[in-house]
Amino acid sequence: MSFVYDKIMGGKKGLTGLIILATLILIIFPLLLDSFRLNLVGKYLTYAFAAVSLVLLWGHGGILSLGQGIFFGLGGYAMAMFLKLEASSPENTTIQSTPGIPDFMDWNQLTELPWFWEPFSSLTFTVLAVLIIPAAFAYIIGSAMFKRRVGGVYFAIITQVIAVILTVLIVGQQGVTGGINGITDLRTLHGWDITSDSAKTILYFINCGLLLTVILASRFILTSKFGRILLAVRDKEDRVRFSGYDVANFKIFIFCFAAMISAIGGAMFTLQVGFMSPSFVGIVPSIEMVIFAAVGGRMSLIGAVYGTLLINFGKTAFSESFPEMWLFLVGGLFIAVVMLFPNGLAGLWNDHGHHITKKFAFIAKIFSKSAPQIFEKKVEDAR
Amino acid sequence: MNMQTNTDFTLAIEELTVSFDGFKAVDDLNFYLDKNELHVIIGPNGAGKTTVLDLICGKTKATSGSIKFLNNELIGLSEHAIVRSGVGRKFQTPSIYENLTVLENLEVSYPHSRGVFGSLLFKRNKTVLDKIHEIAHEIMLEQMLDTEAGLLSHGQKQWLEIGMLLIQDPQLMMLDEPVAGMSVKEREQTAILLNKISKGRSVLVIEHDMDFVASIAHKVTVLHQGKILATGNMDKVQNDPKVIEVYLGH
Amino acid sequence: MDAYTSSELISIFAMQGFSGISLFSVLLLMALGLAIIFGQMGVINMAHGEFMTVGAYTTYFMATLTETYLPSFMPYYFVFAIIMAFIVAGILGYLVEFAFIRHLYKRPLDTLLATWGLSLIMQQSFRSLFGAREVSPTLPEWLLGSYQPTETIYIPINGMFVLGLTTVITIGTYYLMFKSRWGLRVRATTQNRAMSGAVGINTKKVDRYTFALGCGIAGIAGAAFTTIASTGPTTGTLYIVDTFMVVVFGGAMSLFGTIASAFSIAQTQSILEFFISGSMAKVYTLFALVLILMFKPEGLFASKVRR
Amino acid sequence: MRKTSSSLLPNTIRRRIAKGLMALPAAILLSSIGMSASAADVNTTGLAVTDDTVTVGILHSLTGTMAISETGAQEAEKLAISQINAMGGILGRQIKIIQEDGASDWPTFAEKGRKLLVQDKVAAVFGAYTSASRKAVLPVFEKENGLLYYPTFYEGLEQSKNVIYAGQEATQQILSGLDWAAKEKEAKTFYLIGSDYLWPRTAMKIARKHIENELGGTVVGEDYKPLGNTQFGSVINKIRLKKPDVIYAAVVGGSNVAWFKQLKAAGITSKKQTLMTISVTEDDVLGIGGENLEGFYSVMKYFQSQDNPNNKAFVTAFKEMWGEDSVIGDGTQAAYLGPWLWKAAVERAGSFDIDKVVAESEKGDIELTTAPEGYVKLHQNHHLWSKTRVGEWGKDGQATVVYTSELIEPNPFPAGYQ
Repeated sequence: MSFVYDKIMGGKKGLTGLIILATLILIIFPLLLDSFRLNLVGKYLTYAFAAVSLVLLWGHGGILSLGQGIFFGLGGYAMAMFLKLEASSPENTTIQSTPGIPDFMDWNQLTELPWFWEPFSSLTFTVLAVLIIPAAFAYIIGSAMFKRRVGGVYFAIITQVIAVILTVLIVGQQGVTGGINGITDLRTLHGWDITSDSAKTILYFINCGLLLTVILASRFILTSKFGRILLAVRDKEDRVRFSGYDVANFKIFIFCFAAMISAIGGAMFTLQVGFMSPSFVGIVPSIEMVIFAAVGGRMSLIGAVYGTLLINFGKTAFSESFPEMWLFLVGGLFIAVVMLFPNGLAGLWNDHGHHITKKFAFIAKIFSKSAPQIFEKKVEDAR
Repeated sequence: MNMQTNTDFTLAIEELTVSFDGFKAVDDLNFYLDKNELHVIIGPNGAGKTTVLDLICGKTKATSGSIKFLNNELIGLSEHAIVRSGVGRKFQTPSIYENLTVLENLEVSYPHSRGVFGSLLFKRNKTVLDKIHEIAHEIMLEQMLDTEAGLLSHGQKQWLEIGMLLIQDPQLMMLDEPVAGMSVKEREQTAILLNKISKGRSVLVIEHDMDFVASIAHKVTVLHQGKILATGNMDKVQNDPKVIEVYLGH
Repeated sequence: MDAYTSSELISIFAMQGFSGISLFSVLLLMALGLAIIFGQMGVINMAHGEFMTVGAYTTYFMATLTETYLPSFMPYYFVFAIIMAFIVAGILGYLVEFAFIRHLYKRPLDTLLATWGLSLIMQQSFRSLFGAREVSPTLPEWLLGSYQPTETIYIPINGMFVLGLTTVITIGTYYLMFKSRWGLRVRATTQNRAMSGAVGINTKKVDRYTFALGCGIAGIAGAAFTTIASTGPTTGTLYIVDTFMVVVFGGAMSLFGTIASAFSIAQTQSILEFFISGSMAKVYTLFALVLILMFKPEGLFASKVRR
Repeated sequence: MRKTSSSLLPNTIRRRIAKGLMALPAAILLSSIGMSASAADVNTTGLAVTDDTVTVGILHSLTGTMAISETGAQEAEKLAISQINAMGGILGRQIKIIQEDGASDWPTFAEKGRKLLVQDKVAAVFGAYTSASRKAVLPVFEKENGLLYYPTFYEGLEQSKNVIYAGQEATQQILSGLDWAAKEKEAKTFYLIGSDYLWPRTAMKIARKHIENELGGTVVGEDYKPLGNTQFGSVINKIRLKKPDVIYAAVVGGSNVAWFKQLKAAGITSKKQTLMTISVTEDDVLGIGGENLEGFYSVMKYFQSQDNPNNKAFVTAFKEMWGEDSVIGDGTQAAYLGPWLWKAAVERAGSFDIDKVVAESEKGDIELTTAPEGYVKLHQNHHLWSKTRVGEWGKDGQATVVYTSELIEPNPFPAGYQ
């Protein structure tokens, strides 16, 4: 028991944080929010998987991946392919020249299902694919890079290029991928209508459950000796290597694990939102995921969830109240996080009260000087 | 391994050469290290001292030549394999994990569960803790086990790194400038420590501080421009005219 | 398939060769500024594309101004627009360095996040100032059309112009960074900040001017690109990945590497585009780059460093 | 809403009259104009309708790459709504707008679309532009039973109960233009080039079938460039090698600018080469520059230069509201039709209920005689009957209409072209 308590829950402090988060997402949100807003939160929480993966990878392992969107996308696409096949039964697609295949294939004059789509008619295969394909892809990238000691900025940029390649590939091969439109109009899972309010609520709770499980699993990794080696690799890679460790294997493992987590998020995204598109694979979402982790505090698993929620709530709120201004605010927030709160929300939480007030007073001063009308509201909100 | 003739040496380096874009940092080097020998390499800056250590532990790839450790060829092995075969190395600037405690530093260096899954399932049991305490005692840090390593003094960091090697019980220990930045008292303590740990293993040290060298060295080798200038005991080397010229001529 | 005369084929060959060279000069011009900022200073400037856009909008602004107040000056304004683009983007870079880059030299990955935020702000500023629509400066007549050395060969003048400009800027950068006293200071500062400070180099000033120079060159690139492409608030995002690719592929520290890398990427892509239809040319090019980078992570032309 | 204040006076008067009429028996009112029926009567499904307002949504990209194209559309929609309000609104109710930013991001479109329907309960949404954004919001509108007026020409192959398509589907736009080229320009060989996504690929598929099966011509090359691509050197050389009679282009966005600038620089001008595009409107010309387009042809259902009273009034009103420099493209005009089509259907249904409005729209006889493009009629299949025009671009960024087709029946699922 004490093993579980110390290692996974993270002791008293970790447990408190976890309980607060669980209360917030499992009780408070469902009670306070209507089904539309709850579904939105559910969507945001799928990004939190990627943010958590970046805490492991970047915060603790020092490996900045600008390609988590790749894995989020792979997971999401695997799930979308399954759902699309179900939605494309011959009865539903009588209007097409080739009934029984996804609509976009028909538009692109395909007359039969490509071979790699076939296995996705099985849910078991799909669930395995969501977990294994991204991890396997990460393994290939990881072995090629880490065995050759590609790291730091180079790794970041190469992952970014891979994200671009994948996007161009998906967009360019629209006959089999749905192109830039993505795979849309997904409605049922084994006959269960995933667009209904009740289904969305159930999916929300499944999503929360998975997220909490992922956090616990990540905790387990971070509190094990593996976690300390990860930190050690981040700070003094050579020392670890000359302590007899094959450093590359550790990096590959955490990269694969992070890929798998992100992919779960992607699959849950598809289920809750009802479609998947290449706009989740490219650079922009990948960098945004890093920002979520940074805002939460790059070392804190739970912080990553709050960071994701904060940015996305902010994005939605700003874009509803000042649709033409939200880029200013979001951009300003990124800079502020890097400049003023490098440890993110988690850092603020750990700091002393007077320290926080001082920092807020400082921002308030800057903001009120530069753009009074727009920023005042934000400062109030932040308080 | 008994097929070879030079079985007596812990380390046998023969005809070792490495060049960087044509510049030969180590040039046709032959060097032997006995069991239980504490050997110090000295030499002016750029002599290739650190490069020799880099070559032995696999950090730099040799252009040609052979490095045999207990009669096993090291060239071509990966770094972690070399370490696992029994070679430990301390870096010039103390290389410890500043965000981990002293205990965690030693634990990470503990030579078990070095695989990914082993480390995930590793448990800090009594055997591990006993060994950590034993080593911590030896390096005079037993009172500081729960201190974050970043808060240690410079000398203590050097000791900690030595401790991190000791816990692996290597047959060959290589120490790059172990007393740099230490107070006089710390130097004395380190000398005692080194004399103690050289029992039962071979130790290769790079050092500039001649008094310190004199207090520990069984044998001294002077390296100059990638070649051995002189080798032997301290007195012999100090009085070698070539050595004097290199040191004073610069 | 129709039959072609050999002279026609030669013409196509020549023009295809030029379009490769033209792409090369575009990539190089984009990458030069970043090669200084990222290669020399280590700042991952994700807003580099937006600094190009600043140059493009400056050109547009100058064109509109000239058209309205000094129509007779139209044939010459473009040269001044390029200079203005350099100055405006440079000053902006100077301010940005002062405002926050200087606090982040020790955290290179954080510069990525901060400059990403900056790029969002800049994009929205363009939109607020110039509107969401794409704009196009009226170009002087002499920049339009093509040069016809033979009956069947057409060489675009704007392509030659960009090529010429790139050559000038590259040589200028080379002299500034590697032959001038100032370049020596820059390189000294980036290699050893503390030591450079100790020998009396004002490292803060060097940093600020280097960053401003990189941004200024980006501004020139932006001005030049108004001749071949469009200018809109999000134009910069189109360029940023390609730009980083060129710099990284060439080996971040090497100017020669940047040139060689731009050349090989441009030729590969240009030739592939001729033979392969669709977006796959881009996929193959990028894929080849990633493969090569995996085998040579330090880039094509980084010199071996004794470690 | 900047310039709606001028409409305030007649509105208040009208409302006063309406209030006075309230005293009369309801039956008389309903049979007369049905204007001031209580909210419960005209809205049985819980939409955001009060006794004197009705709320609609506008959902376009204000930010991101698509903001360029969607600006005009949302301006036109606001213009139409302000004009309708000035005329007394719909069923006696002033139209209130909730505007959301799709941010050129398809999932955001879906999110905001859902917000407009579920939270704001808007009676209609005017919005979406790219195929991808429409595909993203479509399931939401079908699920929540919303009503979307989609303002631009698109690839066809779609017909949803919950969408009214105010732009042309692909065959309407493409076929008669190709016929014209074959007849007037005696074109036999065509080179197809487009941006790499669904609309250009579908359009080219239709064009190829028509060229090969109906016109007896050949397609000598087909190329797709990634969205945002700015390098056309190699493609231009390929075109030179193939010597097509007509270059048929559907390049979009920023790429379009690079494409025409580089064509001009390569010496391919209208003097030597016929080029026909289905993706250049007056909006795009601002970025491309008239001098790079001069003499090339666009195939659209609307050009700003069209000479008829409807269009003159429209252009004047648009410029008055959005500035003298405004230009109006095909999509902008189609967007302008949306609120009017909705108004007609709502008034005939006497209700804002989506099902009733759709039912009226599906009768196939709603017509707009005041449409700037001339005359349009809503077909049972949710698309518009419209004419297709070929415009020749001039240096000033305006096109001269050189050909106008007959009224063409919309056919989103064209047999033989799939």
